[in-house]
Amino acid sequence: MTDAAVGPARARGEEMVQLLDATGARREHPGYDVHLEPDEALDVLRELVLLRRLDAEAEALQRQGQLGLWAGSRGQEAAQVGAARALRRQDHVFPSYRDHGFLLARGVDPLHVLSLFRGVDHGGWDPVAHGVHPYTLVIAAQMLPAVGYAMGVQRDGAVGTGDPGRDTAVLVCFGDGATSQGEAAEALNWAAVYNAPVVFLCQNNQWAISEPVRQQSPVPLHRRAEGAGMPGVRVDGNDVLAVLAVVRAAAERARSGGGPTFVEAYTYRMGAHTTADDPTRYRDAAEVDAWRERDPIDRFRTHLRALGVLDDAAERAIQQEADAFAERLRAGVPQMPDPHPASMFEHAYAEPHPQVLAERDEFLAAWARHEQDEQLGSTVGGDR
Amino acid sequence: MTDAAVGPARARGEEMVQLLDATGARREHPGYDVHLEPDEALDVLRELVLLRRLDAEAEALQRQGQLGLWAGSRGQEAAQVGAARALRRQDHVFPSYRDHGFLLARGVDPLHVLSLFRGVDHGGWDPVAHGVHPYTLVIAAQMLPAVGYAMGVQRDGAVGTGDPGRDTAVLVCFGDGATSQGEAAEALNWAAVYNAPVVFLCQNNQWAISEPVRQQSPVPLHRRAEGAGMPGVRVDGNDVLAVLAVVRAAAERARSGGGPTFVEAYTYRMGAHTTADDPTRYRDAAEVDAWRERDPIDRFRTHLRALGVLDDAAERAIQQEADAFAERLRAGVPQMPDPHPASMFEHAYAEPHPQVLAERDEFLAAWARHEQDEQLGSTVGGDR
Amino acid sequence: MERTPIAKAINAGLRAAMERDPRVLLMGEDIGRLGGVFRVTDGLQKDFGEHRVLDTPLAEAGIVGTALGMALRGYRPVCEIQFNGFVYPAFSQIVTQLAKLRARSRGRLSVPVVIRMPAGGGIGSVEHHSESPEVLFAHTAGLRVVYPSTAHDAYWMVQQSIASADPVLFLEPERRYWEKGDVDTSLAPGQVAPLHRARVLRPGSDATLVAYGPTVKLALDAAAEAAREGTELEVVDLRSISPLDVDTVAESVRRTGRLVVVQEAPVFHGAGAEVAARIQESCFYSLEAPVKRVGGYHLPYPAARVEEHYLPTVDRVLDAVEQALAA
Amino acid sequence: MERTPIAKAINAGLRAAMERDPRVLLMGEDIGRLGGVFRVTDGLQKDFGEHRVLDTPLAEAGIVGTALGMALRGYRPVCEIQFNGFVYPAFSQIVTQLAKLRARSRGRLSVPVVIRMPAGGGIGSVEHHSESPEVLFAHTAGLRVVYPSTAHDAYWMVQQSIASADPVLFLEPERRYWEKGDVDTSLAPGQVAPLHRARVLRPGSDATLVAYGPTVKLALDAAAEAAREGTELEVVDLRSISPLDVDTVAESVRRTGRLVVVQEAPVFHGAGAEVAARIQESCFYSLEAPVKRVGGYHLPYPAARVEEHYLPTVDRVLDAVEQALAA
Ligand SMILES: Cc1ncc(C[n+]2csc(CCOP(=O)(O)OP(=O)(O)O)c2C)c(N)n1
Ligand SMILES: Cc1ncc(C[n+]2csc(CCOP(=O)(O)OP(=O)(O)O)c2C)c(N)n1
Ligand SMILES: [Mg+2]
Ligand SMILES: [Mg+2]
Repeated sequence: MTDAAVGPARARGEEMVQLLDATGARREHPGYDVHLEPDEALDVLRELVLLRRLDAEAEALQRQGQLGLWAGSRGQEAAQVGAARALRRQDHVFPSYRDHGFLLARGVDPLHVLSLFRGVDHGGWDPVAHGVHPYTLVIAAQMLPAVGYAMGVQRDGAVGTGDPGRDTAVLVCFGDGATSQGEAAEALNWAAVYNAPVVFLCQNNQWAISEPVRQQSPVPLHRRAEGAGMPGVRVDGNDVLAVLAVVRAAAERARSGGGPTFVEAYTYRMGAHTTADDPTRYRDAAEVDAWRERDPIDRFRTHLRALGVLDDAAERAIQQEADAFAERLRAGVPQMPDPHPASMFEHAYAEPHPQVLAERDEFLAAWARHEQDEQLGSTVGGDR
Repeated sequence: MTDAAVGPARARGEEMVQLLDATGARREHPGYDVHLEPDEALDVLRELVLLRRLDAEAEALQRQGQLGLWAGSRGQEAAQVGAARALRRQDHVFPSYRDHGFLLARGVDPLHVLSLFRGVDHGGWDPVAHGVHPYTLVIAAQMLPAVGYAMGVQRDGAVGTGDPGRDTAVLVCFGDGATSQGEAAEALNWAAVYNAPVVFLCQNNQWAISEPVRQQSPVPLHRRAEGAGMPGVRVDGNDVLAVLAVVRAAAERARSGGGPTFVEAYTYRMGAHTTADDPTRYRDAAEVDAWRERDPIDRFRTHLRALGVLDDAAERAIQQEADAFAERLRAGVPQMPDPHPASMFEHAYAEPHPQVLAERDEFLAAWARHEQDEQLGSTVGGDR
Repeated sequence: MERTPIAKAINAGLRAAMERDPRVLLMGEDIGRLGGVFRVTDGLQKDFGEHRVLDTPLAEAGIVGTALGMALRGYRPVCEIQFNGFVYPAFSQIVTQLAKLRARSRGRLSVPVVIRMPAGGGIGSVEHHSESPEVLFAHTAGLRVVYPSTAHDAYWMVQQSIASADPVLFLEPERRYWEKGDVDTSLAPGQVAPLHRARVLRPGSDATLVAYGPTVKLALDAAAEAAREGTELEVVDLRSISPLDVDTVAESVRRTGRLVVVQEAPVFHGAGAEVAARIQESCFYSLEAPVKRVGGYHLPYPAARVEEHYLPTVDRVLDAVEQALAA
Repeated sequence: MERTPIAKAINAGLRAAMERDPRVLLMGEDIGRLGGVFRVTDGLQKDFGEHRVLDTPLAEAGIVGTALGMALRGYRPVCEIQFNGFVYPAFSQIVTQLAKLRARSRGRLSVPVVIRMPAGGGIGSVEHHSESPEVLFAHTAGLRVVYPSTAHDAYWMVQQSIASADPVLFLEPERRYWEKGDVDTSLAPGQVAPLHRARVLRPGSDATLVAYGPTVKLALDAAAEAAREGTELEVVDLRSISPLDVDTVAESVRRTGRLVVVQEAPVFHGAGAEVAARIQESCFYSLEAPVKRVGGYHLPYPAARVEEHYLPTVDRVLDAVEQALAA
């Protein structure tokens, strides 16, 4: 397939930034370029492969009843890995709920992501240490907080100083469906009004559960940016180099005080919305097949092969790492202990709260009384 | 003043449609034209004058304690009268709270507007008979209902039939401040997605209470339209001919099935936000003076004089009508009876509601017990 | 009709309403092609077309706000909110417009919009999918709030809600969607129980259990368990949170002298408080023990692997009954 | 400090907090140049600059959502919602993010945001300016909800709210803004009453009146009136709706045996229901009459010229007291 999916967009005059075409051939772009050293290029491939593996393992774990649910990122690896690589340590990410690529890239233990989908917690990572906010499940609700965080960055004087270790960008992820929410529009507007250092990364994966993107908007999504007064760019979200280049420029603009940018990564959700979803009810296999030919990992792999950067040994090393990674997930998830029931009383409030304390005591008393009858976790598909 | 206020806009490449310049001279515009017969032209002037008189009388009535509050439309008369005249009988208007010009134009008794500001009711007119929704005080909250109404119009087959008595447009009014609300963005998007027959009329009066429009948005407001996928036009809101022409085109487009249009009427709130407001705390007299030179009524009057349509006799006739109109307001408002206290129980629900009935009975019993102590309306600055 | 799961009973109720009245429309996210994430609207878009079953943009304020506008034009929209935690973007439209427009217009405008929403927990889901926000709507005057617990009620109450000239919040007990019950579709309108009437589901003389939505089954289970130990609990299904049929509850409490209210929502400032406040007033001299409440804790809904400890259980209900009986 | 109106006491409290901690920021519509529509923030932008007192775009979700983000970055934003009826666009941010983020992150994230909001009626205003939505927030776990009734409390409680690591809804009784009271600004932090402690404002032995926010003055007026007829009412100011200091109320009711709760919000599913439900439980054997509630009716807030009939009055409070005493 030679970029049929890009066709209609181009027909509407909607050019999208590409540095690798669907066949893996390198393209020039007047506005964007990127150069990766061989090591770094292999590391990008490694991240893409691990992310896909996370998806495969998590799906399997869900089928085995080890996870309650899984929201996969298959097809969107380049968008996530490319964008994450454009960030600096001090930058902060506000992900949606399928942005696992950002978490891997920022050093979060994937078991801390899987714990959410197991139902053990709402995400086990430390948001401050990793610079990644908890997953937000309410569509678009992470966007205004991201802008506020960026306004805090401005107040800290961490924008436009020229110090590469200090100037800070905030990247917020959201989907095509999210652009319909009023809060999304408010977030764009606030960022523009306050010139906040934000990169709005919309992963347009063509679907919001069963609704195609045309049901959300009659205009290409990055054009929302015009109405808000900021630049909007559409990038081929299955081209990791292009995503890296475009997000890097946007993040640099943010850090230097240039203000917000809207980046639409044009990609595709290859799998179901979540494991609870059945996409055969609403989309054609042909569409999925067409996008399979634009696979972001194959494309990058072809490119690296052509460059001579990737050889069989390197490929094997990556696959071995992926196998070990998978093994760790398969071993780790079933061993995750259920939280102690009374732990739910712990973090509702920071300061002592008589109502919560009284209810906890009541709970503990009742629990002690009935402990014998209680089968911890018995209603949640479990391993114990 | 020779259109200094238009200057900066033009400098940003933001042309605005004008058919009368600030001196009252007729201008040509490549996209828009309008022709009024002398009678109609005088009728437009009459409406402008009555609307301004409503404002003056209401302000005075508020000072005398006859109204609890008044939200004036002074300075915005051309935007309202011009737009209202672009509508047909079957069209439907969703006003904000200072759109008194639409109510007069659609045959609503102004006493039914003043009753709201007196605190007697939430607006006394019949929304169905006049095709004007109740005033909405929650900023932007009328916009989605307007779009829904228009979707109903579509389902009724009252769009694009070519029957001028049937095809229906919906016009929704909102301010510059309202454009910041998420619901405003959702409304634009829905209208675009469903191609609903809506005219979005934004009266950009430069202020949202104490906040200048630049605090709402870094881009000219009509450019919001681009992000939503519909045409956006800025029109000189103090030029009644231009507003009529632009809104007429937009309404025609809506009725014919062409979809929504965003019209920004660039105007100025000459008075306080409401009688509870003190604009000297936040804006310069010089700004107000500059806009006074662009007065929408003077401008139209000059034009009609130049055309020879308006002479002293016609002017006198209009002034006499305005005096009689004013007299009626001054006489009518103080005579408005307070509602019966138990009337509050009447329309909370359409169908019988045991809770409401029980509370009404309780209320009536207590009221009967204490009637001697109760001074009806004693806490509301009153006339009795 | 044979034994039907609640989800299918609602589907059948919607279908019946749509067949009866061409002004009935459905609006929501993923309700058309997909038939809803719980399949409650399955097949309806296919049969009634995209003009009457609208897959909308992902915006809850948009769904409710435009539904309101369609209602003004004479339509009868039924909105689906995909999960209870996602109703809040629509809160301003619901509370400031939908609830108040009739009063605002002194009865000149009617906005007969139904908002359907799966509610309650126990499905092992992630955040925002398991909450019970009914009291937030019940406190808001101008709305009606109902919550069927059986397939029969689900079938009829959704039709009654659509027929109501007032806006109705229609909560659906999501963990009961696939539980089956008998639905008598043959009733004439006059034979159907009034929308806001509570119902005694099991008679008993020792204490009254009041429940609604998903806790009705729990209350029945508790009553069955208690019966094994010789205690006869009367179970009342509230069915409606606003208005509340306090009379039916009071009539029961006057006989039993004891009351336990069971809800999934946090007890604190929840609907059970209103029941308790009214019953202690109307049954002051009949109550032999204070009204007890059993429900969720004053906590954000916890992760799935602890939710069974958060939600009321038969044990907790019976503990409360025991305390009431001991008083 | 001399006798100060409540609005100025809040202003002084905000100023003190801003002087003490540079991370304290104010955000809202018209709070800067104008000083707020009630002038509560008068002069603060002039003195602390536009960076710390932000006139924001007209979007309540925006205000709360960005405040939350700033709090994540270490700031302590105080948001003003211009009127109670306009808080709903922010409801989703408040209920799904602000209230839950600490629990979601297992205590790793703190979002110490204060949301200030004038509430209650009686000012002769148009729609949406006079409502009492406190229970909607009180039912939501993760939030704290306080409502001072005096200038002294307003001054201190706003500072305590800002100092709290939890998000706080801070309601201000708008019809009392210009009523004066003594403010003791000289207290050391340890001397100030705890934020969530109820306070007995007037001792009495015949019955207890519980009130909060704008109804505290009403309760005191009713008690004064009752005293003229020889009835001694104890008046308790709740001060906090979440958490509720039930102990202080119970202690009083155990002595008086009778309780009337007075609120402006609709009684139905309002905060008084929780007070009644808890007191009938904890004071079952002391209560000599059912708990009575006096408040707004289950109606959309009516037009200004009828609001005095909608709101609780001294007469209605005394009627309820009389009924309680007669039981
Ligand atoms: C406010 C809100 N409404 C509805 C939902 C239910 N829901 C979860 S995911 C989803 C679709 C989101 O689509 P998109 O934004 O494109 O993100 P994607 O899942 O494709 O990554 C919906 C409707 C939600 N989570 N939040
Ligand atoms: C949701 C909401 N927030 C705040 C307010 C308070 N308020 C009333 S009018 C107003 C300014 C509106 O400005 P704009 O939209 O420009 O309309 P204008 O008054 O200039 O006609 C504000 C903030 C409100 N009515 N609704
Ligand atoms: Mg998507
Ligand atoms: Mg304005």
